[in-house]
Parts: sequence; C-alpha cells; structure tokens
Amino acid sequence: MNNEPLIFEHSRPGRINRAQSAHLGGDLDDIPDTLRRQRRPGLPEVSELDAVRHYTRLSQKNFSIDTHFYPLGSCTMKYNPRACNTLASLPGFLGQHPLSAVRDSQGILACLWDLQEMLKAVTGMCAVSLTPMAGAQGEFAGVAMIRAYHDARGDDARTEILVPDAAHGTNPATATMCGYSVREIPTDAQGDVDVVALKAAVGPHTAGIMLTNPSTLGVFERRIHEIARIVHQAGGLLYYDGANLNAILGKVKPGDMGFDVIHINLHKTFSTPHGGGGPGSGPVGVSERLHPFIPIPLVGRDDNSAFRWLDEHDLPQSIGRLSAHMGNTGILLRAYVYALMLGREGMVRIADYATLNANYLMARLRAAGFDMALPERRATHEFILTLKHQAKEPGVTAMDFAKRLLDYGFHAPTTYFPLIIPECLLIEPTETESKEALDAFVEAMVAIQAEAEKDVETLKGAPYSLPVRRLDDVQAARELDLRWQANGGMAS
Amino acid sequence: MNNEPLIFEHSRPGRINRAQSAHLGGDLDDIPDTLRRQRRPGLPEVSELDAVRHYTRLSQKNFSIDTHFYPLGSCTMKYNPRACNTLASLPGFLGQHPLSAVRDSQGILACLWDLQEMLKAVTGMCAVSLTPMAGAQGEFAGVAMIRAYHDARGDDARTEILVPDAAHGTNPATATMCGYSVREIPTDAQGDVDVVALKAAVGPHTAGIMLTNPSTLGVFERRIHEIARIVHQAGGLLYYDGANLNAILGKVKPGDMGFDVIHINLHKTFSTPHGGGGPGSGPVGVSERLHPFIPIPLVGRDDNSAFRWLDEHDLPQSIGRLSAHMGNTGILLRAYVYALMLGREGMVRIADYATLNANYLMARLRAAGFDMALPERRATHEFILTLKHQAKEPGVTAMDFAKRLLDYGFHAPTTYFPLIIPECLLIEPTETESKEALDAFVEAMVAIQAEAEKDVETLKGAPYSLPVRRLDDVQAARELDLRWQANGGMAS
Amino acid sequence: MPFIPHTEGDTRAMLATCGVDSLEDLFDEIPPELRANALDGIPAGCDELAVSQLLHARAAQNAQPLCFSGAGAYEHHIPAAVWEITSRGEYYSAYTPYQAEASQGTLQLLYEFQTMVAELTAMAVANASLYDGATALAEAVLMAVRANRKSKSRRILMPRTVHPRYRDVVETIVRHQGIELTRLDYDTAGGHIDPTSLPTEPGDVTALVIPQPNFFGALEDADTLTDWAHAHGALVIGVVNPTAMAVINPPGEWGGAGADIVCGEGQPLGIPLASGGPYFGFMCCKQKIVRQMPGRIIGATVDLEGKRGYVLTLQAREQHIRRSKATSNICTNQGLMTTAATIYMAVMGSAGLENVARQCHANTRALIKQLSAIDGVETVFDRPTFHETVLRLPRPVNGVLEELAGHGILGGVDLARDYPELGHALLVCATETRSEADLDAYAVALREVLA
Amino acid sequence: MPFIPHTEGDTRAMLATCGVDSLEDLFDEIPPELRANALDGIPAGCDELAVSQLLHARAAQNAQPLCFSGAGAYEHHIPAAVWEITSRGEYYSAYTPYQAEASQGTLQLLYEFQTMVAELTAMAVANASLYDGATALAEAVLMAVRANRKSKSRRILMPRTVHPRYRDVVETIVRHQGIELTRLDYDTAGGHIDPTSLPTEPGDVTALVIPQPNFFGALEDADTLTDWAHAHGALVIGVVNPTAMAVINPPGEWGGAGADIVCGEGQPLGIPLASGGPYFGFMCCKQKIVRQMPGRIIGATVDLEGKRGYVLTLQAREQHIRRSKATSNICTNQGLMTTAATIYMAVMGSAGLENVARQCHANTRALIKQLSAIDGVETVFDRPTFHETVLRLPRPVNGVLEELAGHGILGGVDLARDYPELGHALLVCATETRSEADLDAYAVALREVLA
Ligand SMILES: Cc1ncc(COP(=O)(O)O)c(C=O)c1O
Ligand SMILES: Cc1ncc(COP(=O)(O)O)c(C=O)c1O
Repeated sequence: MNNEPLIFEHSRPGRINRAQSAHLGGDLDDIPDTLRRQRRPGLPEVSELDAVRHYTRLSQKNFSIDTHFYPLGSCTMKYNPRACNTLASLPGFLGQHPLSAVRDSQGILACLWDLQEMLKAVTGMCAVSLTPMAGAQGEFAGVAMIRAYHDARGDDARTEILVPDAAHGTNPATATMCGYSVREIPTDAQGDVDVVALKAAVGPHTAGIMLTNPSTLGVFERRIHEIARIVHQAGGLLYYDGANLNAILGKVKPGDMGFDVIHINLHKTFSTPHGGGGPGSGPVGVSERLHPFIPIPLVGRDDNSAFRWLDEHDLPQSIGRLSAHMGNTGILLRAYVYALMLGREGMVRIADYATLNANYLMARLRAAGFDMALPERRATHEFILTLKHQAKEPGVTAMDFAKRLLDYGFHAPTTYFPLIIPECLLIEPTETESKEALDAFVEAMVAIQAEAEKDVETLKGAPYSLPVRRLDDVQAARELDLRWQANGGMAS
Repeated sequence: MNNEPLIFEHSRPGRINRAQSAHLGGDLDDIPDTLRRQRRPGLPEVSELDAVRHYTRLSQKNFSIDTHFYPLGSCTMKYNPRACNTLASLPGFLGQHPLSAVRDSQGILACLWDLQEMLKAVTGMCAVSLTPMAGAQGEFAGVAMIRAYHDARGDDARTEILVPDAAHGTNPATATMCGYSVREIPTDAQGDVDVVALKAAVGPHTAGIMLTNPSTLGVFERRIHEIARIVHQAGGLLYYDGANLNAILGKVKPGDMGFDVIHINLHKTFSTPHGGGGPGSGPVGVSERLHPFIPIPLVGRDDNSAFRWLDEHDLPQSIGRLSAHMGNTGILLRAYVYALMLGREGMVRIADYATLNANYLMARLRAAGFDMALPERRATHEFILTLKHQAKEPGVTAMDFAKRLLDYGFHAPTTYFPLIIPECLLIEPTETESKEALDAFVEAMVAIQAEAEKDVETLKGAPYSLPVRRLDDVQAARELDLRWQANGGMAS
Repeated sequence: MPFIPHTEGDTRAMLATCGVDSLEDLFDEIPPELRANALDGIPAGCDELAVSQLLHARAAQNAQPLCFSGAGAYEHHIPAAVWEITSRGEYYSAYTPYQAEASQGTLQLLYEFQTMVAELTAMAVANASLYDGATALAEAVLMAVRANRKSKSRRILMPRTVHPRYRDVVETIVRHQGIELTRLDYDTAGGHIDPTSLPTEPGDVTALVIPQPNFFGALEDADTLTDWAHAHGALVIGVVNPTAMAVINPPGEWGGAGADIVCGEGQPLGIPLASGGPYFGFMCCKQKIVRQMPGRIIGATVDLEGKRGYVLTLQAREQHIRRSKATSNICTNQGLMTTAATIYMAVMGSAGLENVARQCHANTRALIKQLSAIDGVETVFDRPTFHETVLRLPRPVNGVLEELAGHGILGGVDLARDYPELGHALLVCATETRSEADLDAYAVALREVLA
Repeated sequence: MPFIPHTEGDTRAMLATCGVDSLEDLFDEIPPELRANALDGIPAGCDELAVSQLLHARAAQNAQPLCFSGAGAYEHHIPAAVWEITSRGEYYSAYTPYQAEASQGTLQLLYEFQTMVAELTAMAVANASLYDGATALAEAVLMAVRANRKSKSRRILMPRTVHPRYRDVVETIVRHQGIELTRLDYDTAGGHIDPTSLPTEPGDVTALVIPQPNFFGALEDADTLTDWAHAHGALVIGVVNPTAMAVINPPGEWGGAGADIVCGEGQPLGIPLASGGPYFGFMCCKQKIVRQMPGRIIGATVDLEGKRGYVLTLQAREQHIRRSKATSNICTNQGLMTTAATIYMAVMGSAGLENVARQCHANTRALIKQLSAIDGVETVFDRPTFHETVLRLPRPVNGVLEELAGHGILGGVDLARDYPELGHALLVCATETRSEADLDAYAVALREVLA
C-alpha cells in the first residue's frame, strides 16, 4: 500500500485547474499556423489536490537532514537553518528582476558585497567572485583562470594539470573541460600526496595542481607547503578544491597554504540546502596574480559608495561570464544569513566540532572493531572505514552495510569513494549532530556487523523497510526507461 | 524503528540554541526575589536540528488531506488551497498589532468587510459577525442572541431549547451554557424530525430549536417550513447549525428556510484548514430581529467610507464580546481568499459536486452490498452506512472497519455519530475528491468486507501498517498519563 | 471549476451510477419553493493570480509602524523553523485526532505541549488549548464553579487589573449561569490588588482571579492573595503571560498550595500578531480537578502490542459524549497554534525563553527611563512590573498617539476608556524585538510631539 | 554556539573517547606555522532576530517597480502550492539521490520532470537539469561536438538572435575546446535569421543553434533552418522558452527530423525572479545520442521483488565514474528548482500553461499597441513575435528607463550595448501578471517621459 503512482497515472483528459486559469487567455491569430503547436504537450491533467497530495506523499519517501542523520562523506550534510530559507524568500528578494536598475537593487547588492568580504576573510584570498553555480563550476572558473594566467604570459607549453588519485571526479573532468590533460599523482600509505612522484611529475608542462586539503581521504595534507613550493617552482599554480573547508574554517586559510585559487561549496560549508541535487553555489577566491582573470560579474562600490556590478569594462581580462546573470543569488543569500548568524567565533567552532564529531565517531567505531583506512591519522571532519575484511569474510560489501543502515534509520555514508580505498565508507557526521546521534549510529553499525556474522543474506537483501527493496542499477542502464509514455512504449 | 521519542527524551541539560539568543538578556534586579521564579521550567533543551527533525518526523505520522482521502463525515475535509495560507501569511497581515489604529488597518478591514458581505449573500441573513472562533462559539453566540431577544421582550418564561436526537453534541452543550434546559426531539424512520413530537414539545417555555439542514443524518429536512412555522408560532426562534452548509451552498439559503440565526463553519464549507484541531471560525448571521444583539466587533464603514470597528457604542444591545480581539482573523482571511477564488458560480458548484460525490459513493457502496441507514433517501453531501449486520455476523464493528481502512490508506469516516444509528459510518467525500479516489475507497470497503467474512481477527487486529497498532482508550482514561515527567512518576 | 476535479466524462458516468440525469436531480428533495436563484452579492470567481494581486495590495494598505503596544498581544521574534514546520500539510490539513492511530504526530505533539505548558506554569496538568486567553478565563470561571463543590455562592472575585476585554468576554460567556462577578478595585499607588484591602470575612467566595503580570504590567502579590483565597475556601484562578513564566514565580508555586486553575493567552509563544488571531488559550489545573477541565486532553496509553501511543482522553467530559452535561461546548479548538507554540518552546528551550523575558524587561525598563525623562511624562504606579507599564502624559493620549503614528510609531494603548480615573494614561511595552535605535526613535518622537 | 548541540559534558566525554585533552589537540597534524589566528573581517555572530531585522531592511531597499522586462527572466504567477511543497524539508535538505532506496521521492519526481520536459519540447528524452539556460547552451554545444561524429570542423553557427549573455557564457565555457563559434547575423527587417541568407555550401558545420522565440521575441523559421542544417550534416540545437512551448511548434517537430539537442532556461516554470537565480537549465535530445548528454539522468528499474523504482542511471557518462573522460564536469545541478518546476507543470497542466502563454502574448500585443501609438515610438521588426518585442524610441533608452523608474516602472531592457545598430532599441515584455491597468500606467508614463 506504499505505492505512489506517477503523476501521469493520476491524470485524466480534460481535468483543469480553474484556480490557476479562470479565464481563457488571448488569441494567437498573429502567429502563422506553421509556427504554432499542433498537439498539446502531454503534461499531467490533475487537480491541485492531486498534485499537492502526490508531491507531499513522494516527499515522504526521501531521507533528508530534516528527517535523518545523513553522514554522507564529502557532502557536509549539516543542519540547513530554516531562517536562511525564510529570509532569502522575502518578497523583496524574490520579486527582483535580474536586470533591475542598480539603484533599485542596493539591498541585494549590499548582501552580496558583504558575503564577498566574508569569504575573502575566511579563505585568505584577495578577491572573491560569487558567480559559479556549484563546486564544479567554481573549479572550472579556477582552472580557466590558471590557463588565462599562463596564456597572458605567453606561457603556452603548460598542458597538464596534476590531480591526486584520490581526488573527486570533478577535478579531472574540469581539467579536461579547460583543455588540459590530466596526470594522476599517487597517494602514499599515510594518505598524503606522494611527494617523490610529484617531483617526478612536475615540469614546464605543468599548468597546476588541484588539491583539496583536508583531502578526500579525510586527512590533512601535512606537506602542503612543500607541495606548494614544488609546484610553484615548476611554474605551476595551485588550485584548492574547497569542498572540505568545513574542517578548517578559521583554523587554516587556503591562502596561507600557498593556494592561488579556491572554490568554496556554499552548499556544504555554508549550509545552503542541497535540495536533492542542488542548487549549489561555488564562489571562487583568487590570489593577487589571478585577480585580473576573475569571472564576472562581481559586486563593487562606486565613488559615493553605492554598490554596482563590475563587468568586462572593469575586468577586461576576466575569463568571462559563467551564467546569464550572477549565479545562484538566492543560495548566496542563504549562505549570507548563515554566515551572519555564525559570526567569527561560530565559524571557528564549526571546524572544532565537525572535527570532534568525526574523531569521536572514528574512535568509537574503531573500538567496536571496525578497520580504519588510515588508522595512524587524525580524522578531520570525516574519515574512512574500510570493510575489506568483511568483504572477504563473511562476504558482505560496503554497499550491503550501506543499504542495511537505511533500515536502521540512517542515511548511508558515501560508498566507494575515494576510489583508491577498497570497500570504503566515507563518514562525515558534521558538527550539527549530537553525541547521541553518533552513539546511535555506532550501535547500528555494531548490530549490522553482528547480523553479517550470523547470516550474510540479511544484509544482501537490505533494505527491507523502505518504499522499495534494493534496486537494480544494471537493468536501469541496460533497458533505458527515462520517461513515462502513455502507451508504455519506449521513446523513439 | 518507527519510534520517535518524546522531545523531552532528546533533551540534554545545558543544550542551548545560540541562534535564538546570542547574547544574554537584561537583568531583573528591580523584581524582588519573592516574585521571581526559583527553578527553571522543564522545557526541552534540544538543538534546532533536533526540534526540526523531531517535528518533521512526527508530522509524517499523521493522515491529512494533503496525504490521504479523508472522508470524515460532518467535517468537510476538502482540499485546503495553499494560496489561502500563503496569502494570509503575507507580512503585511501577520505583522499587524490588533490594537493598531484603524487608519493603519484599512487593508485587513476591507477584507473582513467583503467577507461579511459575502456571507450575508450566501446565508440570506441580514448581518454577519465574524468574531466567533469556531462552530461551537458561533452556536453560543446564536443561542445567546435568542436569549437576549426573549429577555429584551421580557419574555422570560422561555427556558427550553429543542434539539433533535441526531444533533451534534455542541448543540445541547451550547444550550446548557446559555442557561437553557434541553429537550430532545426524536427523528422519524425517514430521518426527518418527528413533527408530531415537535408539536407536542413546543410551547410558551420554548426559546427555540437548533437544527442543521441537511441534518447530521445526511438528508435534507423536507418539512423545514412546517417546522419553522410550528416553532415560530410557539414564540420560539430557529437556530441553524451551519456545519453542513457545503451541501446547499447557493442552492437554499438558511434565511429563506425561516431561520433566525445561523453559524457557518468556515473551517468546513470555506475550506480553512483544520490544523489537527483548529483554529476554526464560526461567523454568525442574523435576521432583522436579532440584529441588535449581534456579537461585537463587526466591521462597519464611516461616512467617508473608511472602514472601522463597530462596538458597544454602535450596538448597545449586543450580547458582547467573544474574544479579546476579533476572533480568528487569519482564518477569516483564508476563507476570504477561498471565497474570492470560487466566486458565485464556484460556490454553487461546490454543492453540486459535493452532492454528486456523496450520492455516487453511496450508490456504489450500496451496489457492493452495504446497508444504508436511510436507503430511501437522497444523500446530500454525506450519507450513513450502517454495519449492524456485520456487527452481528461475522461480528465486526464499525470501529473495526474504520481501523482497517487506515491500513488501506484511507482515513476512516466518522464512526458512531449520529448516536441514533447503530454501527454507523458517516461518510463525506467532499467535492474536491476525484471519481478515482471514490472508486478506490469502494474497492477497499469491498476488500475489507471480504476479509471480515474470511477471518474477523484480521479486522480486530487492525491497523497493522501504522506507527502504532490499535490503541487502548480505556487504559488512557483509567491510568491518566497526561504529561511527561523526568522521573517517570505520576503528576501529583 | 476551482478545486473540483471532475471531467465532463466523470460527471456523466457518476450521474448514471446515481440513476439521475442531471446534477439538479440530486437536489429533488429540497422543496422547490426554497431553491435559491442566485448568489447575488458574490462576485464572479477570480483565479489565484488575481486574488493574489488583490491580497498583496490589501496587505500593503496595512501600515506597520514601530510597535510599542502590548496589552495582551506581543511582537516577539518567531524562529523561522516554527512556521516552516507548522505549515506542513500533515499538521495543517489534518482534522482533530479522532482516529488516534492515524494521528500520532498531532497527538504526541499535543502531549508534549501539555507537558511544556504544565512546566511553564508549574501546574500538574494542562489541556490541549482553548480559543484564546479571554475565553480561557471564562472557561476557568465556569470550571471553578464546578470544581469548588463546597462553595454555593457562584461568586467570583474579578479584579480590575485583569485585561478589560477578558472581563468583557467572561461577562458575555458566564452571564447565563447565575454567576456573580464581583469587581475588585486596584491600589492606585501600586496598580495592583492590595491584599490588605481584601475583606477579612468575605463570605462564600467561589474563586479569586489573579492576573500575573496584570494588565498594567504590575506584578501582583500572588502569594498573599492565594493564601487569602484558600483560607476562605475560594479557589485561585491565575491568568498569566507565558513569557513572564520564564522568570516570574509560576502559579503552581503561589502561596502555600499554589493556584488551582491557570489560564492565559498563548500568543507570545510563537504566534504572529495577525490583527488579533488566531491565537490560543491555554489552561492548567491541579490533578484532582482535571475531570472538570474543558477542552481536549491527550493521554498516553499502549497499543495492542504494548507500545506507547497517544489518544484523546477523558472524553466523557466533552460535548460529543456528555452532550448537555459537558464541561463546555468547545469542540474545535486552536490545534495548529499549539503546534507552533510547541515547536517554539522546543526551539527556544528554557534558556532561550528566559532570555526573551529578560530582554523584554530590559527594553521596557530602558524605554520607561527614556520616556519618563521627557517633561510631563511620568510613571503611574510604583509596583515592580514586568514587560509593560503605565505612563501618564500631559495631554490626552488619543491625540498623542495619532501624532506618533505620523512618525511611524505605534506608541502604546490609550487607557482613557477603560480607566478614565488614571488621567492621560498610556500602556507601553517594548519586547525583545525593539532595538536601542527603536527606543531612541520613540523618545525623540514623543519629545517632539509633546514639545 | 549556533547549531552545535554539544553540551560541555558532551565535549569533555567525547574528547576523552578520542584520547585528547582539548579541541586544539585534534588539529595537531596541521603544521603550526599555518594556523590562522583569527577571522578578522568577519563580524561577531548575531542571533536570528538581529539577522532577520537586517535582512528585512535589505529586502526593503530593493525597489520593485512594475516590471516590463523579460530578456530571459519572466515574472510569472507561481501557484502557492509550488513552493509550499518544494520547501518541505524532505526535498529541501536531501542530497543528490545517490542512495536510491532512500530517495525515491526525489527520483520519481525527477523522472516525472524528465517526462514533462520531453513532452514540452516533443523530444525523446531529457536530463534532470543543468545550471541555467546559458550553461545549458554551452553544454549543448559541447555535446553536439561529441555527438556529430561525422563533422570534424567543430564549427558551430551561433546566431546573433541568441541571448547575448548566453553567447558570452558559451564563449567562456567552450573556449578551450578548439571550437569555432561562427556568428550569424540577423535580418534587419524581421529580427530573425533569414534562411535564404544561409550559404548553400556552408562546408563542414557541426551544429546550428536556433533560438525560439529568439532574444528579440521574434519567431525563427525553425522548420527551414532545421532542414537546412540537416541537409548539410549539421546537428540542430534548439534554445527554447518553455512557456512558449505551450503554443509554439516544439523543436522535436521542427522540419523533417526535428532538432537534435534542445536546451533552455527553466525559470518561467515556477521559479521566482530572485535577482537572477537560482534558476535551472534543461536539456533534451534524441534517444540515439542520450549517452552524450551531460548531467544527471534518472531511469526506471525494478527492485529485488520486481517492484518499480527509480535510480540515477547512465552514470558512466559522469565525472564521478568517467573522471577526465566525462561528458561534463557537472555534479551538483539545480535539483530543488526542478522540483518546483515539476510541481508547477503538474498544477498548471497543459491547459493552464497554454493559457499563461496566450495571456502573455495578448498582454504584450496590447502593450505594443499602446506604446507604438505614442509619437516617435515604433516597432523595429515585422516577424511574428511571441511574448516580447523590440521598440525604437526617439531618444536614448537609458535616460528614458531612468525617468520611467521615477514613475515606478521597469520599462524593459536597453539594447544599446548589445545591438548598437538598432538605434534607441528597447526590449519590452508583458507577462500574464500585468493587468490592463498596468499597461495603461506604462503608456501614460512613457507618453509623459517622451513629451
Ligand atoms: C571533494 C569535492 N570536490 C568537488 C565537488 C563538486 O562540487 P559540486 O557538486 O558543487 O559541483 C564535490 C561535491 O560533491 C566534492 O565532494
Ligand atoms: C454538525 C456540527 N455542528 C457543530 C459542530 C461544531 O463546530 P466546531 O467544531 O467548529 O466548534 C460540528 C463540528 O464538529 C458539527 O459537525
């Protein structure tokens, strides 16, 4: 009885919501027939109640921060304060046309200006552009600036971007989009970048390196200064993937580590909602030498200290625009509200408690008999547990653990990332979870381990208590069914 | 794993939401110690995330219109348009202090004035006061006006209010609150008021009669004119309980039926939300002769057509005030938005389709073998099914059916009301449900009947798929546990 | 047809199933002479867009000056989480939780609400809400009459320090029950009920009402008043402000035995001002008289498998069971508002609520200091106050308020009508939402107006 | 500590479990010389009340004149249900649906979204969103280069009738891929691409971009353009307005074979203007090139028991699997916006959306009629338009817009910078949210300004 049909299956021809269109619209006699649509699109025809009920019921099938502990590593699933949503949704913000006169936009511009300033302070960079619409677009902007920098110097032999083998997939993919080839740098047994390999890899072909620190392995790259020196000496620049900034907010500034450019995932560190897949926001910060290339628009001030947009006239060497307007403004507002509530002490405490939670959880899981991928290391805001022993004997995988956790009322940690750790769970509790939540998670892990030892089938069959049992990804990719069709047939 | 502890069980001493109080408030040194609180109240100490997660999870344990078909008879559980909520929640409305200057309140006063006018038109009464805060308070206002009327005429022998035996409990309870004794009038086999008994009951002691038409039996009282004549001739007045107005909106006006006073449940007919038990709103409409007694405040207009409050100065004979301000203004606004969207044709159609849905559902259930309480009658917006045969053989009650319906994903109809029909389900589908929803309900009823015939225990054990199995009402009343206590002990 | 999903085909098929030809036929039991012809006076329907534009325009017509009015309705900060959750469809569009198994969300929440309110007031038990503070007081009076079996007089002592509109409402509601409401005057120095002014031999008194803080913001000597009442066989009905409860001695601890019945206006607990409603009334009592309490009460119980769950309980008090003998006619109450209040209290916690109370108090004190420094402005009473105070102006308050409105300031409540004996008296209040700049703005404006 | 639940006791106990003495110890792997000392430049934290007051003040500083600007962002009515549901925590605070079984709500919704978008455009398949319309076009260009295996030139014909900012973004994003963006000029009479102006022997062209309606609001001869492109081995990339799709021939039906890739800005489908974002880009394509599509794609599948369910599929195209060989680097997209758009489309239905389109069109026509009746104001192009048009004014638009602002009117978009050749050209638009009175107000104001 848990099924909710597709909205199209609720549809009945001729059902119309008169509350949304009481009167028939105007005619189209000035548009020739050949330009007119002949057959109506097959949107659902349902009542407003049908739609409300359907999407309310569907929503209940999601796990979310608001309903579950969600320790998804690398994603920083912390509490999204409701005030951020409420305040960013004030009519004065929502109703503003993007091409409004600057004079009529001083309210929003002031917020964006403040946010730029705060992000500069947090990252230790000299300028920030808010326009990238997610982390990956921030990466694009960053690497494109690196390229613009080398190009501006006529240094066009630099064709390669270095990326650690543990890096997030967006890093190599971004390098490619910027026309670079990618060289992977191995990780050593301690989880640090293999400096010997790095030294061997750098050269006049090196455009730069993309790093995140703490790395995707959940540990702090201790030799960051050395790495910076090696890369800089080879003439390359350093890109900082800010997805893990939550771990070091107010503790270390990427600018101080020697990075030339950085993006920040506001939808992680600054707790804007992830919305089931976005919108995010990935502002970029730059050092002095990349400043001329920063993407537009930015918020500046004019002589009488009114805010205004900076564009190609102000920054003629800019890599250009990344969106039709100024990126995900509403998300920036949410981050701004969050930053205001935290303030300077609040930000430092994020790093403190995100780190405490991760180390505590790691300590407890270790005490409970689980294997850590990097047992010698401190956890940062996250850590990796490997189930490679369990995969051999009794024969349950990280995926089995993940699915069984769902039955216990926990969202699963990130599985199988980073790719270099076998059977891994990347666990990021975040600072907004209480000790009790962490303790309950440990209990669940212990209980699942016990189940695994008793009968592997229990885990293999999981989940049991969700709207569906385990889903077949292979069939999804093999027998593509990407849309509903009235006759049930395949799309042509 | 479906348990959600009490919020108090999430509480930890010393947990503070700094986002809600960053700085410590001022001191209280001007208040002597004897007047000061010595021990903090035991409110929960939880994080904002705890609270959000807890109350989000709790909400998912409710059935509601937004998630389920909810054919609760007498309650008119129709779609609550979301626009009503959104628009009534505009900051310009929410921020207004009730004692604002009239000059600063013209916006809200205009809305209330319009609503008064619309309700006059709908009911056929000559004036409407919006102040009663629910149906029962509307009843109180109405009967108090009847009393004020008799009192004003010095007619003080009238000590009795007549109430049909099928009436809603608020009717006799209200009569008592107004200092009347209550005499029940029986219902005849056809579901109409027993006119012979009525004739015998009326007299110089009769203050009035409280009726709802259509009655709580889901049928239209056909001899309403005769009843009105009998009561009026005896010197009594007629009170109309407007809970069932949905059935006759635009079809018959209570004023035309001869009623002297009426209340309207806006949270039924005008689709304001029921909110898990209110707030409601029960405006009263009056005929000319009760006009002087109408409860204050009302909205009036002054000479230059600005709106203003009418109070005891304007209506010195008023029964007085029923709330500290003007009742449930925000609910009135929701009803106003709804009324504007419907308009005159929309209102008539409500009655049409509420009636169609009820008659259709009745016809289908009858065809499926269920017994109707009043098989000869047309259904109005609701109808009664009796399971008295099922209660004998195979031995399942209306309550068993109700609980089993929950497992099938339907909220149960009203059970055991009206009291005069054995093992009854009072079913009100409302006009906002589609034919498919009604068909699915019939299927469920048929399936449950089949289950009952196969094994009564299936129904006796229901529900199975909800957060709890069937709850023990008797223990709740016997071993009173009305609040949580840290030590688990009983309240003293 | 707004909100009606039927297609033409549906309608036809359904009419056929009903065995009739037209929708009209379904109304054939209504005597034809009664049939209305049209809904003149109702405008034609508008779509949501048009209504939305109208309502935006209307909302914009409501000016919202800086608010220094309280008098029973307080502008407090409401954490965003409160209404984002309260307006979820599962709370918003559910009915009264008659089917307990399908309403555990609302029921558990209300059980938590009862606990929180009982904690705030230090009383044993609470109900799940009444309409508002004023009707809660009326119900408390009726309840006292039922509960005080020893008293025959039906006489209630009702101080003039109780909110005048509450007294109006009590008057309206208890009028028909042979109840005598005896006015108690206040001490003109303190603005409170002077316990020494109470008769030593009051005769048969059913109950004494004690407001805390009272309408003037003054704090009553609740301990002495309570002991006096109990000594004379009267019950004590407390009418309290829930925010004040964070810092003021709660009624459960008044005097030797505590108040018997406590009620009040719940609006300060997360409910927007909204031109006066919906708000909610709360009510608590001692355990031994819980069966006399009106309104819904939620109790914990177990299910078939022994698992904890929540139900409406003590229904035998209520109209749907007891009918003409019920404790009250109340049925629908203010469920959604208590939902908001519960979330508000959970988010604020004891520390947060105390902080609000302290901040309100500090702001009001600062305001009084600033205003009473103005020539001709003085405080009227000398009792300790909480959160609100009466000032005397050198000229009629009415006109002053109008001029203040021109400065964008809602300067308080004119007491001329209800307390003419106080002269040009103005009730002012500054909650935690008023900043220092706001207070300054008021002082500047008032100085200008009075200059 | 805002949003951190730890009590002092918790912290102590947890540190002990970690085997350290202080929070600082947990950072001992960070080289000490790197440690930041303070976050100067960040103000001290404020509570929600203070932040709320600041943001209210800031919101009030944004003036909101009557809007006659479009140019890619349209003020449409958004049914209240859309955001009341979209902002539910279960949608708002979930991550990308990696754990499919725990994300069926989002996944089913996105599958519905894909279906709706494919229906609107009459294309075979759609993805689950890209950042915005402009980046969607950039991705479409990159996709076309991958998908058109026969073409070696990497040459894209990019008409000047495409939104100038979209062209800027394409430029930024595809710059490093050896792609040649060839500008196509427009016909000065029609404001569209004149098919007869296209070369008969264009050489190797990878794709032709066709905007419909185009930036000027003019309707392109999409059928002829599509056939021309296909005849020369080029793919067709449509850039369309989703509202227009309700009434305008959709790209899936352009010419003999339909467009190959379609993208556009989703904002008109229930997304507020919000100073430019978040909006969302959509993208569709023919079935045979779906494996070249960037972004998330949801597919239906079955669970262990054969029950239908939904998952992220074709992940082998994506960065987290394919890394440097992925179709795009996009990861997080615009999930919540597509949630709103899906609910918007469901609530409106085909009839509702058509009605919006017709009403927009009627309003824009009426506006043009009124404005072009003013002395010196004339329409610039003669092609049929949808929903937006270019007017020529007798003097620089810049100054006129400023004066109109004084009348509370946002009068449209000045084209001087992007299309100087058009003279004093103004792009105007009136959606269904503009009333007759609004149109009159504009005409009166413009007449006054130009007088
Ligand atoms: C380490 C890392 N880098 C980059 C990204 C990409 O960010 P986004 O998803 O916002 O594009 C992520 C997010 O998944 C990440 O975890
Ligand atoms: C027939 C009837 N009369 C009166 C009432 C009382 O209305 P309310 O609950 O709004 O007080 C109801 C509602 O339950 C009802 O159904």
